[in-house]
Amino acid sequence: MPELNYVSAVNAALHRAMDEFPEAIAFGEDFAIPGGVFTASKGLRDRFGERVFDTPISEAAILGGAIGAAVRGRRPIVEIMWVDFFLVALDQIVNQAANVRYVSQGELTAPLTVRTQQGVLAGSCAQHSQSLEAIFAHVPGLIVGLPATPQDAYDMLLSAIAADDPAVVIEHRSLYFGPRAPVSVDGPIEPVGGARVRRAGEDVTLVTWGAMLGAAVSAAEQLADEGVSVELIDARWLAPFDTATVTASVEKTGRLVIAHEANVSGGFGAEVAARIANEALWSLEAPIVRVGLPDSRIPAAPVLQRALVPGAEQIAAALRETVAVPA
Amino acid sequence: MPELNYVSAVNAALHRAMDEFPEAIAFGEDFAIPGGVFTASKGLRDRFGERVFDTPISEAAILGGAIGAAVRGRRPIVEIMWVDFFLVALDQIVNQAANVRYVSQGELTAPLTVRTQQGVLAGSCAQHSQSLEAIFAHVPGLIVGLPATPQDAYDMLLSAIAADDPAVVIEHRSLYFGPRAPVSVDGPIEPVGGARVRRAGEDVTLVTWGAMLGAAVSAAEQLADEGVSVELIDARWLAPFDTATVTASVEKTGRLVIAHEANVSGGFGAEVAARIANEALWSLEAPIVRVGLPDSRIPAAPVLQRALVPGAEQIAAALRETVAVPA
Amino acid sequence: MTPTTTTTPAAAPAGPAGAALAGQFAAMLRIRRFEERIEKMRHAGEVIGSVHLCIGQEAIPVGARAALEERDALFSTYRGHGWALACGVPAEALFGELLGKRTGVNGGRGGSAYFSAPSYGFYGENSIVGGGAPIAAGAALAARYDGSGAIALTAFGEGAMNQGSVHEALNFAAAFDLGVIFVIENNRYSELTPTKDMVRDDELWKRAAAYGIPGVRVDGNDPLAVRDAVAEAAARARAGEGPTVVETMTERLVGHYIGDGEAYRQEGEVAAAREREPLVVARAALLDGGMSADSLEELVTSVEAEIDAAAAAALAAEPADTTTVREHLHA
Amino acid sequence: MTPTTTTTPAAAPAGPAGAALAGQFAAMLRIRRFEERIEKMRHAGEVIGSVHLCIGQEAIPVGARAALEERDALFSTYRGHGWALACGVPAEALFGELLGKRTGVNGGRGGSAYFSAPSYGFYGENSIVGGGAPIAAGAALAARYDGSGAIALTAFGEGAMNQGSVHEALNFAAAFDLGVIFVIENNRYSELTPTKDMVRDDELWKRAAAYGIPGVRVDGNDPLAVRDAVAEAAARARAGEGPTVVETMTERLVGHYIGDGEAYRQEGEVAAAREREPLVVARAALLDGGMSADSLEELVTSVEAEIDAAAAAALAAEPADTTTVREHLHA
Ligand SMILES: Cc1ncc(C[n+]2csc(CCOP(=O)(O)OP(=O)(O)O)c2C)c(N)n1
Ligand SMILES: Cc1ncc(C[n+]2csc(CCOP(=O)(O)OP(=O)(O)O)c2C)c(N)n1
Ligand SMILES: [Mg+2]
Ligand SMILES: [Mg+2]
Repeated sequence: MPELNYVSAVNAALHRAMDEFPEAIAFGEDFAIPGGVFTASKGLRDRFGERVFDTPISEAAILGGAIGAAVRGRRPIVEIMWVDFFLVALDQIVNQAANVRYVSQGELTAPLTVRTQQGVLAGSCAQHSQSLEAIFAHVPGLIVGLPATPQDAYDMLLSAIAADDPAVVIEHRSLYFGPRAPVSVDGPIEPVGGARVRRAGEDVTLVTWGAMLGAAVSAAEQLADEGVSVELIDARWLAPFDTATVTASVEKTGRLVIAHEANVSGGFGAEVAARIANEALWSLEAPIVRVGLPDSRIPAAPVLQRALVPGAEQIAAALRETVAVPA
Repeated sequence: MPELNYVSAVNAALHRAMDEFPEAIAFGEDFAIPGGVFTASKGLRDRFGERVFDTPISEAAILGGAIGAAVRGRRPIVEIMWVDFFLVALDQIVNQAANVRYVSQGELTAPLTVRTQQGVLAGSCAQHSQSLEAIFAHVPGLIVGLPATPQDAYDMLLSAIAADDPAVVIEHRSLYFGPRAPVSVDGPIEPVGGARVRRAGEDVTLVTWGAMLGAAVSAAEQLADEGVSVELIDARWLAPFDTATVTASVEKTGRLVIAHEANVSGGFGAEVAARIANEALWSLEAPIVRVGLPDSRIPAAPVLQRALVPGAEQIAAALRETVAVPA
Repeated sequence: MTPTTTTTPAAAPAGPAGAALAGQFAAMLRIRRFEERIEKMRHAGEVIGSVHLCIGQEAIPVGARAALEERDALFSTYRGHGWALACGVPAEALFGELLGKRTGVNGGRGGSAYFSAPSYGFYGENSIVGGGAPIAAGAALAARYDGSGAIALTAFGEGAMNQGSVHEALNFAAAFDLGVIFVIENNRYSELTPTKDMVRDDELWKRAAAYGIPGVRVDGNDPLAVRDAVAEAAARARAGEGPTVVETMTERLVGHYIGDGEAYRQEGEVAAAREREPLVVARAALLDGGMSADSLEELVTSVEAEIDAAAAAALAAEPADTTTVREHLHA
Repeated sequence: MTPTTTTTPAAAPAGPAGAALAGQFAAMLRIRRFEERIEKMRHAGEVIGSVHLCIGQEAIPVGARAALEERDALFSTYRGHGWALACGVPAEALFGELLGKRTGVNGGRGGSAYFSAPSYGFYGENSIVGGGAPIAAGAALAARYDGSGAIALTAFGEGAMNQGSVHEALNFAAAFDLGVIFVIENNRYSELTPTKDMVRDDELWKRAAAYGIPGVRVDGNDPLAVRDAVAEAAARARAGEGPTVVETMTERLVGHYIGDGEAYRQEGEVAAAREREPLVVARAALLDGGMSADSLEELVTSVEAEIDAAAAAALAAEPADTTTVREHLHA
């Protein structure tokens, strides 16, 4: 098993996808010859030639181009460099791609994958810092995933590409150059969907996804030191969302904390809370607590960002608050 | 008090705003000379001349134009004809308008209002039918309101216009030509925010907004006939959201149903559920139930739409299910 | 692929141009009668929702489609019934779609403004102004890789030229020599607003130069002129020489949508337009060219019979299937 | 408003052009030294996050701002430090912003790529490519109503010309004769990609014709040429004659952002560019024009002293205030 960091795992998945799917094509801004501003697409152009190309700074053309190519038999893999930039062309994924299969009763399909990345990194400005997964997860017809580990960066991207529907895979800049880990690169491509219990526990369920997984692991470890056993679930996919795994866990622990980097209000954490408040209300022994960016715009100065963006500390505090509620 | 239908109330509010705010300007597609495709802006051009004008089919220019005019002292009121069309230019409201005040520490402000309308109307196609309020309500810095009555169409629009921050007021086509009602048109302009208890009740809380209010009223009436007393809350504003009114009601009734036309998953109903599952969990005597469009794209044929779009019947069923849970 | 019509002109004027014109007259008439019937159905409450008719603009789809091949992919706007018919989509399946019938091309899911029929090369309407342009560029991109030799055509109104997505599609296609034809259906109005007031220079074909590609303006009421311009663009596209802008000048004889009060019209505007509309012009040319009034009448009757039959069959069909309404969201 | 600088050239070459050039040299140098210091601060970890320097492009903001007035509104991209300095924003407040200090123009909220300083007419950077163009058109729109006689200027890279919002802004401004100047800073690259490969015709000024407005291409390394072109556009804008496209040809001497490996450069490309960059050219012209080497040195020294002092003051300032981080979300 090769040892890969997150971005190399993305790169390996792209290479494999181009290799295994002859109908795959791949494009985006600075994607081909430069190999991507984060090196995610390095080497693809050399290896796959014209199937990989750079585009103008035209997100509507990139996404629309992917849709048109997809309905005509290609399997496009495109990059929107930052999730914030998606907003100049959201029409193409929401009004166009998501409707293709449904409206045509399956006569047309749009098997395309959009890779993007999001979140706060020290010094990133308000227009390059948002976490917008909730917007995509509110659009029926889309597949939405947020890989948190090198293995998932590899596996989930391949699952998304192999799926015959439009998929948005949201990476996080802060993960790209994280530690290397052994990544299994020759397993079968799994279908999309399915959460992972990253740590089994008994006292409280912690649901998270994407870059917040690292902070969640630290928080769970802190709580373990304090004698609290946290069941940590990495949701991985928001659409389809694996409600069953969360429900089963809450039925066991009776307590639920949800953590994400996105703003709290209207974040997908609300959806998780709402499902549990419907499906597992009687199991709850404490109020459901959400941890996320407080409803604010995002400042650039790192010191200000640290005062806003939640991390292990905030999650640990939420877990403590939750387990402190008497049963 | 004049008797106005919903769209005439919008029109009256626009006239008053142009009158009272000399810095107000108003524009949009087919907005000025034609008076709006739904007559909402009728007569403005004649009365206010060049302060009211038609634009090219350029949503980014409309929204960006509003922002630029706003930071330079105007109070623009613009129309995005359908909420679906917002998606070609969402950047301007999310990445641009919402950041103006925060990033500049209040040195710049963007007192602009975007009127739009949404939802399913018999025969409307998938690209003209979505309910997207949850997207806007997930964007800190925006004011988001959905008036449900002629009085609110008037009052809330004026509140939004008077507010010194970017506001999105989402109307619903199905309400425009509804029944006339007496509308008080000379009251003071209220600040934004605040839910309304449309019907006091004891047994179950029903929270809704926008066009779903009509169905909610019918459902509440049905339930009243069945001996169940429904407290019906029209949220009116999603940002700022009046959590206190909902919490107080649930503390009284112990039961909560939330109804909206938007897709269930990731809809703003999730946010309401999540807040209650945090703030009023111990008051809950039944699982929180959400009623909304099942997660689907939207077909055009009315018979298919009726099979998907929830109405009084679905709400009544949810209320019954909720009150049937033994205390 | 020639425009599909069940009616083969009985006695067209002599020569290939005469035969072509007779065929195109029939194809245009078929669209006209279809649209007129839809208008009736809308007023009768059989068709429900917003409907955008292409009455007066029929020469564009008919002429353009005549210059394409079966393998090509076509993308239109919400004003797309004529484009679908020109592609050969059976009138009955189209009536069915607008009537919300199970037999509709999309089983009633698309409706008047957002249906597709890809087996006829009709990749669909689009109800977002400009939304189809980049998608058509993508279809042309696909042809790069599949060896099909196919090209794509996208039609949109002149008002759409002010939409960002159209600009991006034009540049994208130009930069990469994509085989896509951008047909502007210039009917002078963006809904209820004269487009000339929304641009400085209303010769929109000239914008092609901004992208370094050829642009041309033709009489959009003359199917042969449209056909020839599109044929030239198609040859270029198929030769790998990239996109072309074809601006076709026409007039919409009816409202933007059914129910439009048309307050924006000048006095006498529509009456004047009715004198130069494609069916009037083609009919005169056919008679001038020697086609007998009887043959023409026969042609008309046969088209009308076809449309009548299609409408009747569609009206009699089962309504859309509500039991499967949740299907096909995902693979 | 002339470019603000605390240094008044001691002994500039004779004549108004000579004096102007000396002033502009000083203004450009001030930007250069600012950027160089920022680069050091970034490498030292004092400035954190993505930074886009305008080294090599200084003649554009300096020349353009010289043609505007204090009442005008200016909008730039993330590559905006030079624009802000040209508007007169004090270097200290700008250093402070990039260093995340309380004294920064936005108290550290904007950062390198998204700050504003409206009291200096600098309505802000924009980190969304093309995002500022419609906003600038809106600022020009405001001037319609307020009797200020103000105009607006928006600068963006040549790559932004392929973004839909820029197209919409150009047409919107053209259709309504808005007083806005669209300055293309053409440094030939869209980040890491040569823009010539992303368009068919890389003479982007020609796209102005698509909107029926004047377009011009000038040497973007010559502040006086930029000033003159912008002055002409400004006169037109102020006279109610609408927008102009001014394409300024330049070269970025450094990476797209600090840390860019610049693998896309041709052999010798940057070295050649360094021979014709604005400071080199202006310095030679000043010496040619009779300015003494000593006077020039004095000028340089005084600019450097100003930048040193500003940097030192900014470094010594208090960090951004975390206690107010939730403030100013709403009125
Ligand atoms: C992005 C977007 N904005 C606005 C609309 C509303 N709208 C529908 S048709 C239309 C006018 C289009 O004019 P034109 O492009 O000339 O086409 P025509 O209808 O004349 O064929 C408008 C503004 C839309 N559907 N999509
Ligand atoms: C809408 C959008 N797409 C992509 C980006 C990423 N991006 C930032 S700068 C840039 C290149 C811009 O090139 P150009 O317009 O020539 O300006 P330059 O950086 O050369 O000054 C890109 C693609 C962005 N910020 N916004
Ligand atoms: Mg038109
Ligand atoms: Mg550039």
